[in-house]
Amino acid sequence: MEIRRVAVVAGGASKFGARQATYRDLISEAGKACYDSAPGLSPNDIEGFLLSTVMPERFVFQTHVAPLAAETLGVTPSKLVARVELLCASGSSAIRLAYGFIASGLADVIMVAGAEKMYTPNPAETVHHTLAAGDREWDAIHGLTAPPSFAMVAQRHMKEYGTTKEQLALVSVKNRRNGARNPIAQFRKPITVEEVYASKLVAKPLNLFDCCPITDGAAVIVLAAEHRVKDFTNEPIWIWGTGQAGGGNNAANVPGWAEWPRLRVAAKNAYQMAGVAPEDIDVAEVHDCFTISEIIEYEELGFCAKGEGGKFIEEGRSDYGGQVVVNPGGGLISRGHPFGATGIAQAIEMKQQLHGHAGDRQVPNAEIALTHNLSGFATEHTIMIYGREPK
Amino acid sequence: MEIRRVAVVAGGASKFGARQATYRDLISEAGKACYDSAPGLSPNDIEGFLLSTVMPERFVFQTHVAPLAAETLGVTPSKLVARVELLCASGSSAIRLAYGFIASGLADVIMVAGAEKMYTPNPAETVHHTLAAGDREWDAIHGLTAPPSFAMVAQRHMKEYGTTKEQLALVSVKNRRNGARNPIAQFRKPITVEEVYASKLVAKPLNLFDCCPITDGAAVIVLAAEHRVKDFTNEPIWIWGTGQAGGGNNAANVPGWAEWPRLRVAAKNAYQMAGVAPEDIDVAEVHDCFTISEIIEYEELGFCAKGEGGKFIEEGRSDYGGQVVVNPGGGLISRGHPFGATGIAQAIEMKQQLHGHAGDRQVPNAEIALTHNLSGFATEHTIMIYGREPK
Amino acid sequence: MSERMSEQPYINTMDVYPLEAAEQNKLYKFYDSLREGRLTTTKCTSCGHIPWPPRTLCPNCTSDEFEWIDLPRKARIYSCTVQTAGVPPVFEIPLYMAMVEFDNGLRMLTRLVETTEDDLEIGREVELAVLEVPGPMSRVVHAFKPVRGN
Amino acid sequence: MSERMSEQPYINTMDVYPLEAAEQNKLYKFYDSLREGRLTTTKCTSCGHIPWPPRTLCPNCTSDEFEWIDLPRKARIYSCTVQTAGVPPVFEIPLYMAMVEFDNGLRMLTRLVETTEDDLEIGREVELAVLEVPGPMSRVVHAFKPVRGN
Ligand SMILES: [Zn+2]
Ligand SMILES: [Zn+2]
Repeated sequence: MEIRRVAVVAGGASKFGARQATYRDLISEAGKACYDSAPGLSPNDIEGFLLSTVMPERFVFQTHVAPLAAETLGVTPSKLVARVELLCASGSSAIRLAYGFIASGLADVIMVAGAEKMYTPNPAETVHHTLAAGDREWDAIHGLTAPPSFAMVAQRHMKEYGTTKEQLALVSVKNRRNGARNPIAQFRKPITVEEVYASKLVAKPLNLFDCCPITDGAAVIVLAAEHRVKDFTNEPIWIWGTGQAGGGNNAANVPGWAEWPRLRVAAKNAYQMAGVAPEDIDVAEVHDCFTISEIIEYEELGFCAKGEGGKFIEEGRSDYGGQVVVNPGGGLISRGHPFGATGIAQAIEMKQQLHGHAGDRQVPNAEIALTHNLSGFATEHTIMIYGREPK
Repeated sequence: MEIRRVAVVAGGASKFGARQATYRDLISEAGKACYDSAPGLSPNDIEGFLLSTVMPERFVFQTHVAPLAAETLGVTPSKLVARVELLCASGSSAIRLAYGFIASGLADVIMVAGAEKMYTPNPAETVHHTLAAGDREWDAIHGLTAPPSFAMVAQRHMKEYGTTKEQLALVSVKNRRNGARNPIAQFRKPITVEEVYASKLVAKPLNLFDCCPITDGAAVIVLAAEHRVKDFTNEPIWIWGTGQAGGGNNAANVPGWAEWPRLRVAAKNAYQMAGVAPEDIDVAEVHDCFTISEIIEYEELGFCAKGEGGKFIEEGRSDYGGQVVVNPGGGLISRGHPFGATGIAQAIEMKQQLHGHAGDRQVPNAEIALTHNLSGFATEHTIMIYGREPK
Repeated sequence: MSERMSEQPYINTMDVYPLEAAEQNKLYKFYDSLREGRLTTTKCTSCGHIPWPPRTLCPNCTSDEFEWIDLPRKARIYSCTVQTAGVPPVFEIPLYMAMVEFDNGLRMLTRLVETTEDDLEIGREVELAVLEVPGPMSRVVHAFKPVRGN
Repeated sequence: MSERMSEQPYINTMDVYPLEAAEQNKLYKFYDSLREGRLTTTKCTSCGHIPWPPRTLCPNCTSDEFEWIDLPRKARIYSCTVQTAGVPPVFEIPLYMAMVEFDNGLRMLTRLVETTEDDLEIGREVELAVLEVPGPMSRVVHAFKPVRGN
């Protein structure tokens, strides 16, 4: 069956970081940036509204957040309103659902906002909240949060494939260097491998600079059906393909440790739908929640052979001038990771890259872009493939 | 544009009530009932999975709930996995998003589960959580939860249209009588108008029996594209139309009090898409969170003229033998209202009614059904119209 | 195993009142003004739109520039109720609430204090009251009370 | 205004441990057995599937009938780590965690207790330990500890 073509026609984000701002302040700031990105766009154009967000119920004692965010952004939905959550991949999940809703013909113009306010007065309380992410009854009772989860993944990958601590550190060095050129990034100072080693040990083998930070931030994009695209922009990016696959939430049932088979499924479906191969991707934003993640993602996305992710970063093949520029916006490690906003921020970075608006972090001649967003114990994987031209 | 036809092919719910069960226990119970409802259905058939749920982050200290629920139900999603929230209308919102995703061609078979575990060891803590539903920073600081919100709506409707306290009570009497015949209902004992009056005053003019209870429960359905329907059931119900419209979250900006204009928008869109008029609806499950709500819904859904909702119940026109049987399953007032499960339970009731499986609460010859699910200060309205035959 | 969390004197997760200080909230001036007995909101300097609640983004013209203006101290009840059962544990029964309307048409949900059921009448005139939020931080919350004949 | 919530001795919202009693949890027998020093899970009486964690619905055959079986007391470390910064406030550093694997191939995430960094080795044999959960309810949680030479 023929599917309606859909494009991202506008996008903007708040500054990411430890912000002196409320949840709603962040949404307002990102909304402003989104409206400013497409001068023809007004709140009245928006028919549907999805909000991607994870834990406002705990972080800011607020639920029913989609109507609140729509109201904040001046939007009165007439065709769709809901909040979407898939932990760290909430943003990409919301984009996919909006895409499906437009592709089906049920709406033409949908705004997708993502937001998370993670800093609370007591940092320990924020960390405590993250226990809710794993299987609370069977995993979180042991204290399991993200850093030890991915530390154990790293242990297995190092054992099975000889990945080194230096290779992990190089991911952080690259992404911090890229983020230094991204105005919205939380961290804007390049670092060295030695500084990664010197940063606090969090969970062996991961040091603090192997980990993405806690972040406040919001990001907003607008998707439109093909016949509406020109009303808003001359610089859309088109959804060519998407894939998503899940493997559960309990750590014991994770399908793979050094291998991430569910990422392979999601990638295969996305590539097939887009009619492209891994080597066609010019630029990618992938989910570097921890340095080990990006290395495994090189492999499972097919950018290199299985087990050669460490070598891939070492040889500069994910850097400018390499095979595919990965995380030019700084990734989660440098831009920061406000859970619900990350997938949306990835899309915005791709829109800027495909239209030459990425300033001194511009990837030359980028035409095809991929975003990868994961959640849980690396069990759920969500992929979007965008093209500068309609397909 | 031609839209793919989609049907509900399976559905089952847990017992609703104050349950000696965890969040996951409830989901398991509803999943069992859903699988049992369609003997050809196995977990391996499910490509996509949406979970509708509101506050597991507070009620059970758990987020990333969609993968957890999928895993609990034996489902390994290969095409879609996410959680959907729109407070009390989360269930219908998830059904709509799944519908769009299938209609677009992105997936063929999606399970939509809804769940809420609301009882906590300290009942005051559960009530405290509900402060998160309104605009926390500007409304909840005054103590605003649902009962006083709808009490103020009732005050306006009584003032403007002369609606009486007895008319309110009659809604509860009807729905308790219906729920008494529903095996999953939380309350299974009919009550009288006098008992409504004698129940504790909650927020003038609403007594306890004018309000839906706090409820634990889960419900699960499966949606399938037309070419897959026969693989699962000979008794599908078909989505003929749907509408959703929102009006924000802050109480001050509610578009209407005695009037609910956003419900009118959602209803108009749904009727138009389905090609039916209010008088074509044989049976409906509508959002009777409070008795006043059902009365206003009669009016805004077009079952009667504006202001005549009180008379509509008084004359028995929403009861068996009347114009349209409203809430044969007992509604929220009798079946109970586990936030995320309610919209799904409404769909299940409609499936049973349209295929003659509703036992001694069966509406004779029901062919066209409507569900209405609201959220917030009656600001967001979500409507589904189902037919026994494909349209 | 320790249980430090339950020894915390302040638990943000359980706190219904917002953080009001400049380092937490771009609308901190609302609370600063309220502390001085003034009820304020934002006015868009681009299109003049006056919203409630105050906003950092204009829903009308998407400008993010605004000034603070004072709202009238008096309003009238548009609808009201008293909750006598099932109130959240940080509040007490009877809990009086109203939607009030200002002369300029703006509406606002509010608690009613220094009141009785006799005052609960649509059209009744009420005036601003400022309450202290109990707890470790110095915070305020607005409310209204019936205007009494002097 | 009162602040009763913060005086509550027990706040479920902040409690990472599940409610374990029969009136709260269909899997209460897991905790009853654990209290007796036995680590158990469910076995589907219809298809024989043995899952971890225990379940009230079989993901394999969708049956909801099951019996309880004992798991081995010993397992081997499949992967492990020690967290030395950023642990949640109800836990203490160093926090040792491992994925352990039983002879039957079943895996389980667990805390490691009575251990040091020297024990953190893939393949290391560990055995069941049962910990009390502090707080007002009598609750238990499972953990593992390294098997020491006797
Ligand atoms: Zn303006
Ligand atoms: Zn089985």
